[in-house]
Amino acid sequence: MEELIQLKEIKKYFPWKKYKYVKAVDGVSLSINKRDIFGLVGESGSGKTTLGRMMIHLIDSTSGSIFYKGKDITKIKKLEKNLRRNMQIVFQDPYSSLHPRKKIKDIIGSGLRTHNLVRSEGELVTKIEQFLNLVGMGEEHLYRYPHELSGGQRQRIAIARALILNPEFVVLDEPTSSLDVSVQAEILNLLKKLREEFDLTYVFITHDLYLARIITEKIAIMYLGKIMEYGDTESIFKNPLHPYTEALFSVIPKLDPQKRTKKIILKGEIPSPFDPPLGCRFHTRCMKKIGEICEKVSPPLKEVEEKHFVSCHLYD
Amino acid sequence: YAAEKVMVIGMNTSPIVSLDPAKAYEFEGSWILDNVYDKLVRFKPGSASEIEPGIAESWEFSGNNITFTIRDGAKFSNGDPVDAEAVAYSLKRVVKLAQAPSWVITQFGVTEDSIKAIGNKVQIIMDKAYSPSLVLSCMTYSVTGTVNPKVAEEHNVEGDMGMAYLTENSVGSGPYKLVSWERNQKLLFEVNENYWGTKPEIDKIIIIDVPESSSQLLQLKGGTIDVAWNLEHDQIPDVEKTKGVYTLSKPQFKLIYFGMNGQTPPTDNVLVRRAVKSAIDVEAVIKAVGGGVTELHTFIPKGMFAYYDGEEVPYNPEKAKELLAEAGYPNGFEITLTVPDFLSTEGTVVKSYLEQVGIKTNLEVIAYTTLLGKYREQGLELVMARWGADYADPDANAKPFAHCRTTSDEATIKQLAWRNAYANPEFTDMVEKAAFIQDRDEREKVYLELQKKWQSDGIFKILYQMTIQLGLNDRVGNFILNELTQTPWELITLKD
Amino acid sequence: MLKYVIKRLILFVIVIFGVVTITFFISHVIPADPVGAILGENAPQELVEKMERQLGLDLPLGQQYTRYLKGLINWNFGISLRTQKQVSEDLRVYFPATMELAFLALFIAIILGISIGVISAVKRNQWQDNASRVFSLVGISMPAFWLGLLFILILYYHLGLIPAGGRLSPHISPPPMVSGLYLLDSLIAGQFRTFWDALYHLLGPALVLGWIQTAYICRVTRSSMLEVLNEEYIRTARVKGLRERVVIFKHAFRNASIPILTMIGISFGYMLEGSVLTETVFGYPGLGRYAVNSFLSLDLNAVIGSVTLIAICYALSNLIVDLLYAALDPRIKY
Amino acid sequence: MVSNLAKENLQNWIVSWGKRHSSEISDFKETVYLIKKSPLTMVGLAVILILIIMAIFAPYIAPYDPVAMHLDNRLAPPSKAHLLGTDELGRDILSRIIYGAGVALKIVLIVLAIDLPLGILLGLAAGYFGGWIDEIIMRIADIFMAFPRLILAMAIGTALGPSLRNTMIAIALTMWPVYARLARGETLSIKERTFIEAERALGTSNFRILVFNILPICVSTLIVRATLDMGNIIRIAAGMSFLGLGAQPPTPDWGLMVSTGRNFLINQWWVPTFPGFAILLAVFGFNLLGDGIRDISDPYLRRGRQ
Amino acid sequence: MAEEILLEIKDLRVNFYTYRGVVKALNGVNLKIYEGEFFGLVGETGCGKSVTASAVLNLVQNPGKIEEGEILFKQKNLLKMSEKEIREKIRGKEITMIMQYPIAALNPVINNGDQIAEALIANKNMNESEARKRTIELLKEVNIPQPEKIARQFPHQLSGGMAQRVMIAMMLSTEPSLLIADEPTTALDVSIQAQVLSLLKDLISKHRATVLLITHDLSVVAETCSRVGVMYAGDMVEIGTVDQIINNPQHPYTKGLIKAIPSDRSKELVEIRGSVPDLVNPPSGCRFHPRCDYTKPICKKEKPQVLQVEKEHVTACFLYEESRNKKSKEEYAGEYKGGANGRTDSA
Ligand SMILES: Nc1ncnc2c1ncn2[C@@H]1O[C@H](COP(=O)(O)OP(=O)(O)OP(=O)(O)O)[C@@H](O)[C@H]1O
Ligand SMILES: Nc1ncnc2c1ncn2[C@@H]1O[C@H](COP(=O)(O)OP(=O)(O)OP(=O)(O)O)[C@@H](O)[C@H]1O
Ligand SMILES: [Mg+2]
Ligand SMILES: [Mg+2]
Repeated sequence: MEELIQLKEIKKYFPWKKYKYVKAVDGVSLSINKRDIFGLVGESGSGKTTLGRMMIHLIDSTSGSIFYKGKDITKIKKLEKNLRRNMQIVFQDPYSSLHPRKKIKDIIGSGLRTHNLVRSEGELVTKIEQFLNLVGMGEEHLYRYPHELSGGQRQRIAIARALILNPEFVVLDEPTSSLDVSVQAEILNLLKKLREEFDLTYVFITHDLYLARIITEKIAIMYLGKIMEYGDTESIFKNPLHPYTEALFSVIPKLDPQKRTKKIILKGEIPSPFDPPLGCRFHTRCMKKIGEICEKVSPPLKEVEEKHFVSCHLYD
Repeated sequence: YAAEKVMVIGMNTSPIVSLDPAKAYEFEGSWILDNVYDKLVRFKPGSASEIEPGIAESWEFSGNNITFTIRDGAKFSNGDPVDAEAVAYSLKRVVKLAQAPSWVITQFGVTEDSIKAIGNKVQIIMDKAYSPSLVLSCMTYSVTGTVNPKVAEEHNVEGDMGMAYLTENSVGSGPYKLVSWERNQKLLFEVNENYWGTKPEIDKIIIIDVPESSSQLLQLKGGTIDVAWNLEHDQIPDVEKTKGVYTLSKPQFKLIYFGMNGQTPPTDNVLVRRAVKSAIDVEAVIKAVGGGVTELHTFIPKGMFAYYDGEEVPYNPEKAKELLAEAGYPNGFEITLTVPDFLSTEGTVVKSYLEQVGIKTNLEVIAYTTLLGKYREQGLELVMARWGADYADPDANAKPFAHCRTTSDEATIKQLAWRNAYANPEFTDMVEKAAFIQDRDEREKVYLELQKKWQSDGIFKILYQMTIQLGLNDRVGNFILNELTQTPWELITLKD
Repeated sequence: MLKYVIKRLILFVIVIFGVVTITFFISHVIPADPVGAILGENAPQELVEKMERQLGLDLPLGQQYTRYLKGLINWNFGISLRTQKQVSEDLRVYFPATMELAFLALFIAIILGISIGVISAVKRNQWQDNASRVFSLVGISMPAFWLGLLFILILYYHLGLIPAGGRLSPHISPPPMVSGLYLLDSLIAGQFRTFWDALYHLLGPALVLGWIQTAYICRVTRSSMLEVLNEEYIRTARVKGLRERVVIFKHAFRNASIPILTMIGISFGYMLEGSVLTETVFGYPGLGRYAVNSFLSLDLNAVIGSVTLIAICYALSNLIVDLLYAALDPRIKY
Repeated sequence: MVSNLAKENLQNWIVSWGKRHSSEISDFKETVYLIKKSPLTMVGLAVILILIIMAIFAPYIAPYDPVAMHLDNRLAPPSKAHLLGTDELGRDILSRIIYGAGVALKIVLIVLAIDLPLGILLGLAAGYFGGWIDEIIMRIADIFMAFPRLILAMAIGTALGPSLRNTMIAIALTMWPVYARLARGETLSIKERTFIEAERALGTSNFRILVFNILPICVSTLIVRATLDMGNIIRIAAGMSFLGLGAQPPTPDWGLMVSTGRNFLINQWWVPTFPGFAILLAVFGFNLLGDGIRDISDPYLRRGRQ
Repeated sequence: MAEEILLEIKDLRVNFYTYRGVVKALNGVNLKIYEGEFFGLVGETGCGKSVTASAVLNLVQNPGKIEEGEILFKQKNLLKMSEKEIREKIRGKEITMIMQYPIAALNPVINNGDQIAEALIANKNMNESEARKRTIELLKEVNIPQPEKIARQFPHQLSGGMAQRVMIAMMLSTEPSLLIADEPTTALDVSIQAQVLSLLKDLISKHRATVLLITHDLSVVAETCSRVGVMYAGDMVEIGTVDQIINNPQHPYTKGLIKAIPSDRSKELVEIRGSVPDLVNPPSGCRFHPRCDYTKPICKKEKPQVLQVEKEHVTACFLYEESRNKKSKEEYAGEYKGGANGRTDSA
């Protein structure tokens, strides 16, 4: 399988007051193959969005490199148009990601205009209509404002906006987390359909493990800017190795009583990203902490099973 | 414990800068100072021509000398005697400090050395033999008020001869003394127990600051004040209707004039000037301000010596149009008329009359200060302003209105004619000559001739002579005013 | 916190410096003749020029400016042409008068504005709301000078409820100067009659100014109360079974108070502005009138002095408000 | 037939226009509904409409020439011939008030025509570029804000000389910081919003983001604010005229009318009172309307469609 | 479980009068909650869950109005009580509520301790120092470390989980008979959500309170509640025990909801087509009919009656009515089983 994007020890520190940083992403390495749906899972503040934004070069990374088709894009100040077009993003909240005073036509059409992909207004409208249909909406929405649409419809617009540029790589940042379950299914099905149609590569960011399970092929589980576990989705689900993953699995509410296992309730809160714990990031809440080593040494990401990496001293 | 008699006057006191006689130069300030400091001579109550003794008992002219004999036994309010030394000191002080009103004395060529105290006499030596009536008129001006040399020297700061102190304090020999002055609030005067003349009836006079005339009227009617100092003409009927108050009005030696620039076209053309003058209906102007003022066509106010009551260029719009055509402006022209804020009504009327004969007029109403700034730089096209005689002699107005030998910076007198850039050597000669003519009739003749010529060729048109309009409470009596806005406070009566 | 205060103070100085500079240059480009105006229309030219030299008005503008700044550091604005006194000395007299007026007016405005605003918000869209909005908007809409004239006509002349103007009755002399505030000074001196008289004279102008400010404060109170009343924590308070009065004053009002406080700060500035017109109409000897008269007679030193002082007050009130925020809202950190 | 074809074209065009703008139409309807629901806003709107009508049709409505003097009919009390009486030059006060509406509106419009673009330009620049540009613009704004408005307007008015034009310049100079600040704040907050980031992801240039994405929001916020300020502008202009720093006679300016009429307050009360009322009403109307528009434009109050 | 009815809502109708017209938010809602139970209320956004909760406390916000219906709490109709009575007897004493966004629901300018103490003072006649002491105990009870310190802090200094605990402490402090929890954990992270839910469960059993848990997550309900009500667009479409609802849903909407929950890779996610109706112009008859796969002519005309399926299990659907009339229950059971089997496969 062809590798599309590769991250090497990528970091992002946001400056925060003087001499202080938010270590949003703190050394992440992974690679994503073409046509993959790659899941990025983690609780709020774990750095998923930040990582996603770096992957498509919306923000610069503090250090590390990102190879896109073998080319290091972290070295480029301004992406050439072609590359920009190839990497798109769908944001978490469809209520804030659409310009409130622009019509749907202009929202979707903006990219087309920037990249001179259409020659005339007529062509623009035709193209937009085509994509509206593609995401399951009618032409009648062309001249509407976002506030006239429901959340699900807005998310479709956001998807159309990203896809109309014909990208290769799309970051989906929790595309359904602010939607109802019934709508969520709708959007997920749409995304799946579009992938088939356009041969896309997705990074699917979510905090919902179950969602990740049904949609992704590979996942990385993040905690405080670091990857805890990373590998094929099924293998991780069948056999979560990291205590954090294990706990997460156990606490997700399940509809089916048969699937319920004993809940592992983690103690305490997620530490602040200003000064994350030394050693293993998770040691403050870990129920399987083995000793001082967890507090002192940051465990490396190791391939414990085939294509299943874990960062935990349990497997030293 | 007899009740004190207190009279309250409402007045816009903001123009008053200083109550030092050597410095005060506004009507309000002079009006007050006349009653705080004694002058050598003064006008008889209500008159602006008959001189009576002041702190000087008698006087004598000989050539270019005058000698005043100082009254015996007069005392300052603090008990110090008033002697010739004090009088001479005061006059020298005026010359030395050289403040705004000092020219009233120094125009006669008086220097510090030419003022001498000899025994109980004060001798003043002038550079020429001026007409005595002119000189005596000037001596009635408040600038000659006698200050207490001891006090002035006690408060001498950097050679100011007590000027800073005397700004808000008084040690004079007049009927009243200044007790306190809170600026923009009130001035409080009390009787000077040591006054040599008529014992004043009122114990305290308070002047409170009421800037708006409508407020003055309200407060007069409401009984807060006994005298409303400056009412508008349109308010007079109301006062007359109201029980318990009455009005007092007196034409003043103050006038409102209209001037043109004598150097910039088109008003450098005498025909245009005549046209403009005949286009203005002064009767309309008078009507517009509500009447109550005196019609006047010349720079010598009614009631003053050598007054001419003719009008060489009367209102005649047809004539005005003809003249314009003759001067080459059949369709009129465009020009700016600058007036101070207090003349905006008059300005509006004049503008409308000028436009009736085809002169497009841009009216510019600005603060008086700003106007004066441009005016002094000869920068106005058409102007309206007021002028008040400082002393009751034709010379006081002839000089500013007619004396200008050159419009350049070298001019000796840079007064109204100069400011309007109009030099007329003939007028100038006549003004200079008249000042020295000792014979009254002959002098009058020169002035009459000057006025006629001035009316037909000059750059000015007089709009009217101002009248002061007071409102008084019935309990106030014997409030006397002359044309120079002088009131002997000691004569005012007050009923309980 | 300290750092914030220092930063604000530096800003404050920059602003004042800018104000002084702008005022200086604006007032010195006016094509006018202040000296001539002071000396009167009859004054001879030589005298005018002599005085201009004395005052340094003939120097190049730059030189005048530096001279000016030097004086300013010692709070020395030079001599007022109009009063012939040190401008700073004049300000010492007029400033307390205006402060007295402004504080009384502010007091009226705060009491009225807040209570009307709260009622209006609580009774949104009911008649109480409409009535109080009309009342407050009439206040905002009324030109101060006109309102002043009407007050004098009706309240003084027809009803005799307020004096016609001034700061004290003619026959009462001011208390010995301590602070310059008659209300305070008369109490210090134990002259209660003077106190009442001064208060009585403040009534008219304070009501005029107060009404206008009431409007601003009421408007802000209403809208921020409306906003706060829709907040989740207000529901929480109600769910807790607290009494409505407690909900509104303890829970809603404190949260609404920050914009209100800002408005009060700004109001204070507007007040100085309103005092220009009000003091003129009421003949009240305050800073506003001093400023107007200085403008009209182009008494440059006095103009700059009064404008600088007003701007300082204005900036100071904003500074104080900013610092007060911290006390009211624990979320604000410096 | 040609005309038939044209008619059809027109019809088509109207239909398609209606379709393209259905959102605007429904927004407009919604706005109308909201205005109708608020009686005070209706009153404000009515006052402003009357004002506008007076301004435009003054020559047809006004019974007399506003500057024609009739010195024999000075200070006539209100009567059938002169509904609001005459002033000190015998001019009809009603006619002057009607013409005055035009003067007042002109001041408002010109001041805003200067300040809105200026405020937006400076505010956008400060907010978007930040750094020293922001610092400089905002410090200057702070300095201008530190002057109470009327005082600064007075200073500028005095410096430039009194005239209507200079009044407008003076007021404009005192008001721009408000708009610049507002635009800056708006820009700062919009800049960080997701939809701007979304634009960036599309590769849209900074300039286009500024002009097509940030500007429209700033403009609408500023316009709402401007409606609130319209009343203020009239009031300040009137204050300046009152102090003799504004319009020049014989301009039928309301402030000037009160100013020259104030000596007649007691005996000829109609002279200053009616123009004063005109100011009150106009400012009141603008304030009501401004409050109403603010309420309506407040997404918070407008919500219902979540 | 005592089978005593604590709260009964009968035919509750609430309208919001907005510029767009009347939002018919609740369209005759019926509901019974037994003493001591954990009742879950689920439904999509905007279906009226929160409005129902507000109505119980008589806190429906402007421009909303309770048009008709009865809310019987301990046999007394709350809607007949005066505002004062409700405030003094019900709110904060008998019924309290936990809100969705804990940080927004706490007053930012009052410190955490005072907010709790205030409730104690108002409802429990405690004096200040007693209240303060009790506050600390309560904070300990909700597992807050360093309670004294937290009491002195302000809400913005808390994390979401902590804030929700403070909220819980506050709302349980007065030992209410009924605790309404309006999406208490939706805003929290998964691991924190679990903490809070388990805490809530413990405390409630300790305090013997009855709980009305509102959520849009059926899984949460399945794990925590004993009975569930499913709402759709202002209607209560189905009520039953958790087991009945999950294993034997009768209403097409409930079925759809269950199928839409992601659980399994191999299974296609089933969506409910269409979108939530606008409640200004709600669909006629059964409000779900435009999105229903089994729509019949009658669905468009009449509002379906509430029908008893089993003990405790009711639904409002013509489909069920019909099927019951046919008495051919197996058909539906079969359909369900198919689904259930599919799910169990991959576990
Ligand atoms: N522009 C920024 N400036 C400063 N800190 C930031 C910025 N963006 C993100 N952070 C911080 O970086 C950390 C990671 O944020 P990020 O948005 O990537 O998390 P996330 O995993 O996407 O969380 P969520 O599930 O809430 O979306 C957080 O602590 C956040 O506060
Ligand atoms: N203040 C209000 N004004 C107008 N309509 C309102 C208001 N509050 C609620 N509604 C309407 O009432 C209906 C029910 O709202 P409610 O808040 O009960 O939904 P919900 O089920 O709690 O949704 P969510 O899951 O989003 O909290 C919605 O359609 C909403 O539009
Ligand atoms: Mg995120
Ligand atoms: Mg809700």
